[in-house]
Amino acid sequence: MSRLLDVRDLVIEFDTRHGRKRVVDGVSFHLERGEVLGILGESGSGKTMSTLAVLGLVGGRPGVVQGQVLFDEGAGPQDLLADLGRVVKPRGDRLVKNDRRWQRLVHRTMRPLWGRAMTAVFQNPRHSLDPLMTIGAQVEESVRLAQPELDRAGRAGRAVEWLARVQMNDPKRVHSSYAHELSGGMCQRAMIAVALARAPMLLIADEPTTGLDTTVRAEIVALFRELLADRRRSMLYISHDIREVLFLADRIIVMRHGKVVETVAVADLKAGVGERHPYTASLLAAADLAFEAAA
Amino acid sequence: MSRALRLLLAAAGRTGGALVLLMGASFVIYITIRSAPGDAIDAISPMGTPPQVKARLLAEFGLDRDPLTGYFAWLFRSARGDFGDSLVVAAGESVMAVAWPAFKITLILSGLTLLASLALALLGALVLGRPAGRQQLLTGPLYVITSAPSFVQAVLLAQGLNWTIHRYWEQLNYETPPWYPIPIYTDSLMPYVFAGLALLLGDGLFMDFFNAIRAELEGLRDAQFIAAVKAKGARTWGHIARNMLVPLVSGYAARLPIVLGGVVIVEYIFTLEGAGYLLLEASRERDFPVVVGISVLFTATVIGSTLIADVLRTLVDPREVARGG
Amino acid sequence: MSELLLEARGLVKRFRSQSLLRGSHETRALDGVDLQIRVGEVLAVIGESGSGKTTLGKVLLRLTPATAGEIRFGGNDLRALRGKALRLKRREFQMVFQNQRANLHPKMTVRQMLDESLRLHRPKLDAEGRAEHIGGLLERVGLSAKAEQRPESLSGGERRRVGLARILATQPKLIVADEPTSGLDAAIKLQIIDLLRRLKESSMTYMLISHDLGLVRRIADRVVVMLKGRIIEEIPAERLGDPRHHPYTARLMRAAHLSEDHASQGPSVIEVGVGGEQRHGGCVYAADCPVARERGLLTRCRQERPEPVALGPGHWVACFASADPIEEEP
Amino acid sequence: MGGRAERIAFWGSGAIVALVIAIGLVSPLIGYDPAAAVDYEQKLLGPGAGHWLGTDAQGRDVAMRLMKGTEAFFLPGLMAAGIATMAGALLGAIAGYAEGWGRTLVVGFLQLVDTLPRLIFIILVCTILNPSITLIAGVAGVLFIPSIATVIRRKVEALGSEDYILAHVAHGFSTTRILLYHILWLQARPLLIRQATYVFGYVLFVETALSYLGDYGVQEPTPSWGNMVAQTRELGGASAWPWVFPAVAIAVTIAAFLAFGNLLARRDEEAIR
Repeated sequence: MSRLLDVRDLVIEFDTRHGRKRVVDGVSFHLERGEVLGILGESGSGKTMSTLAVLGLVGGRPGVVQGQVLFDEGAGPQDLLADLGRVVKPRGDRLVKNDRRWQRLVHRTMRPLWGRAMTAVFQNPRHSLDPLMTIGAQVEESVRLAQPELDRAGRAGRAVEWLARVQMNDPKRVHSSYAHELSGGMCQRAMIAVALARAPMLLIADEPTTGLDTTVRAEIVALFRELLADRRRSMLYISHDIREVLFLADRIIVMRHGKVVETVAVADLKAGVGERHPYTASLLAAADLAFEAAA
Repeated sequence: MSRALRLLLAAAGRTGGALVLLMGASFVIYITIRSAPGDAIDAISPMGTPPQVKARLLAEFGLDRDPLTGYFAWLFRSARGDFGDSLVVAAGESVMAVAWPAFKITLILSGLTLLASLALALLGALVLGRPAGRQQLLTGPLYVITSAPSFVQAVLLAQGLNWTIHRYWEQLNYETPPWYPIPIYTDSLMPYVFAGLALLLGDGLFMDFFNAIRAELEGLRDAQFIAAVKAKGARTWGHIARNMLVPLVSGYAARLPIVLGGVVIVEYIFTLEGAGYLLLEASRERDFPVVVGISVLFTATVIGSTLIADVLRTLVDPREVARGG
Repeated sequence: MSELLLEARGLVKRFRSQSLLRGSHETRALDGVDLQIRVGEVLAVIGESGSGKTTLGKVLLRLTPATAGEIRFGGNDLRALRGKALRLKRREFQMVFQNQRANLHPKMTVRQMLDESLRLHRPKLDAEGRAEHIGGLLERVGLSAKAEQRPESLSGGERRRVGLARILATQPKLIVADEPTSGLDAAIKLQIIDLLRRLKESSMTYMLISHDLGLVRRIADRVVVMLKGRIIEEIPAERLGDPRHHPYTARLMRAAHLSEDHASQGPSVIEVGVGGEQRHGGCVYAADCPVARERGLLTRCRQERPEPVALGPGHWVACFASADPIEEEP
Repeated sequence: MGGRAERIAFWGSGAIVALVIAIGLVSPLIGYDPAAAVDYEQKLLGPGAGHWLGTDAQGRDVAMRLMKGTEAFFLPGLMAAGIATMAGALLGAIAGYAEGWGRTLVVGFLQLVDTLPRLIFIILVCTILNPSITLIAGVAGVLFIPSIATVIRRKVEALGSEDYILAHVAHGFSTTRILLYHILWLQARPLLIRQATYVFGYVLFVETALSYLGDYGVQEPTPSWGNMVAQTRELGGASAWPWVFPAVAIAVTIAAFLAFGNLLARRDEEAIR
């Protein structure tokens, strides 16, 4: 196995009303090919920001991203943040960036990667879909990018196939529906279809079950598990729910206040190998989970 | 129900609503006429109106009947486009014959001005994006200039225009190209351009439009679904354009009344013989059939533009139909 | 068994929306709910979003008018109360809202907010008495050090505790707590659970609305399960996990502990039915129920409304398949 | 948010607003006889020591007339803003909170008034009734009720569906107290401030516009910024001083009122959040 992603010393700072705030403070983690890495943390722990930085989607807010994000498509690692240092300048005691040039550079680096090499499923599935386009059209957009050789009918057929693969009850009807006509769980399934139709190397799922009902959440998590069964895809799974992460991931990192407090293989954790960080232990306790060392 | 049928029903419902509104608004106008102090007909008709004309007015506006039947009599006449005859401004001619050509000028002038404002605001929002510190300071003076009333702008521009014409344009004669849609009453297009400019720069219209569009655009760029489109590797501009359409059209319709307010005085300053000019002339001469006719036309335009925006929104945005009429 | 505090019979809440395009559309948020709460107990209402559990809480406290049914609170007919009489009665039943911001005024300190409440509900107390009372309240929720702070400098859990203190200021007989721990971080969640537990020990009566089974297990005495506006099961909290659950409850319990067998199931009809019609004739779970399908009960389940079947002390389910125990799937 | 630029704008516009209000309050105390001010020997002077802003074609001091000109819009503007905000807030609250036919009636009324083009309707009213600036301000106030009511209505509806307000109901506060104190005063105050300054600016616009046109506004020799600008017509190109200052005063005052209202509202909103 070779490393697909290697994040080193990632720092993200934002300007807020109360001054500059460091939301991610020197985070490092890596992801092997075919591995599922769970990132566990509560709101404000910086887990979402870290993954958005990998995706180049931190957005145009005033603030800076520093560190290294090494992504290896197969031809050797490429630092996705390498160019960005050029638009960051010190002003006074802090660093500021030229927003527009920053955005341009991010686009130049990320455009060839988005979709094909890495893609994402976000929380709030209802807001992840274009409200004015049918679900089918949005899946077809992905299909067209992945398989440009297909004609109209072929694309529509593939889109329906994908909708069926994410276990929609009536894929044909969903194909011609709009986001507001579907429930949150259905929207999330549609988003997963949109993302997977591009056959990405790395899928980033950012709290995909937050705000969904208990049973629906279980279904979505199970769907992820099934879609990952062949292990050809790597995934970063971000969640605040320790059960989900333990269920899906091979390895988890636990984040708190912008820092990684623990990295542990799920098998070790379940077997009770080694000491747990007190914070991880409290998360386990809150979820009524106890793993004892097998003697 | 099929989507097309639901759309049709929604559009029909909206049109019905607009008609009811128009009726209500015309009722307000009618009641205003009836509330004239003293003997209504003496109070509202110009001095020296002959008794037979007064009698005719009395009948035309149903002032001799109770308010409700009088209103409906007047409404039916108006609905047929018959607002009576002008008393002074174009004595003896029917109001519509005078007002309609003038109204076309006003409509085209304000419509095009607003379109130019929209285009400029959109362009500015696309080019400038998020305002940085220094830019914000620059917008200050621009803000002051553009919040000045359009008539103040017009006065300043008219002074400039006079001066310019004196200096350079006096001998030139402008020829209207045959394809040109605006009826030209003066020899030069310049007054129209200047009037448009005054409207564009005045009444806080541009900055308001610009800020609204910029906020909308920023909101869209930060929207989660745009991030999702990026993440799947597709181009975002198509999605952004589609989602901008509704706010642009609504913004256009919402600002038309502002422009229609400003156009009245600006036309007067540049002596463009549009409906605003006519309105002020008629008002000065107490030629109230003309005043009432033009008021109804303006009101109908406001309601009509809102209706068009509503229907368009229903066509573009599938959530509208779901929300129900 | 202690005396009844609140009793509801045949509660119905309909939302009707009239639209030119879609015709009249009716949703039954509550579809014939019977409920009893006894003094000193904690009743948990569990169910997923859209099951009507929050509506039930609001209807019981007269925050939303019921369409039909009867609510008796300590002997009074609650639905008959109007105006000032109702407002005065309100101090006896309070609601903890899901929203953290609820009840908190951004520009007032914690002390000022509590003072405002006491002024309204305990007009006989003088300034000193109020101050003393506030001290006691803050101590009860563990916020003594934060009396002079404003909401913006409080954490999510502290805000919730201020909300609780404000509610306790009215000395209510019943507290309806709607998802009191949702959106809170694990550590703070434990604090709130601890606080609720301590209040329970001081014999406060609660109705706890939650989808968090962990919370329910820790606090509740009795649990009712809601689905689409109906109560489909009632069970003593210590018997949760009983093999004879209603099929929907079983599914809910399984979902809380993630397992492989959800994968093959596909999305539930409950969820798909968001835009669809609601059926009132039969069992609300019929369309989605694996047990009904397995045992060939579908037609009956679709047409007849199942009556409660007693399965043990304080345990009943409204299900035709419940005569014999339903095996929990491995 | 905006940082330095916003602070400058806030204090700058605030200073202008304060100045206009101060002049509006003080100027009625100063006696001024327009006829006595005429002095043809001093006509069309540029700005100088004796006359800070110069004199007009009749030799009257522009600075003095500019100051007295505030009387033409100050009280009417306050009146219109008062009518519009109070009635707008009340009707908006009703439209947002009430149910049934009361709500339908109020919403219908608001929609109706909203369709009337403001300036055109004011001219219509002036044509038919005996116009006075008080009447004009009153009509302007009424015409602005819907735009305020709509904003308030949205706010009330948004809050009404939130647990926030339900919590107050549950706590035993009366509906009137919740509507007037908790929603209108505490939550919608920034919106009301913004709308009130907007209406004030609009009355300044209408007054100056009508005075400029000369038929229904303030008549010479009583000064108004509008009829001062109207001097362009007689002056031709002779001198710019008599009308440039009032024109700038109109532009700056309106801009200041709008900006100050907006920025004040934004500060208030941020404080509430």
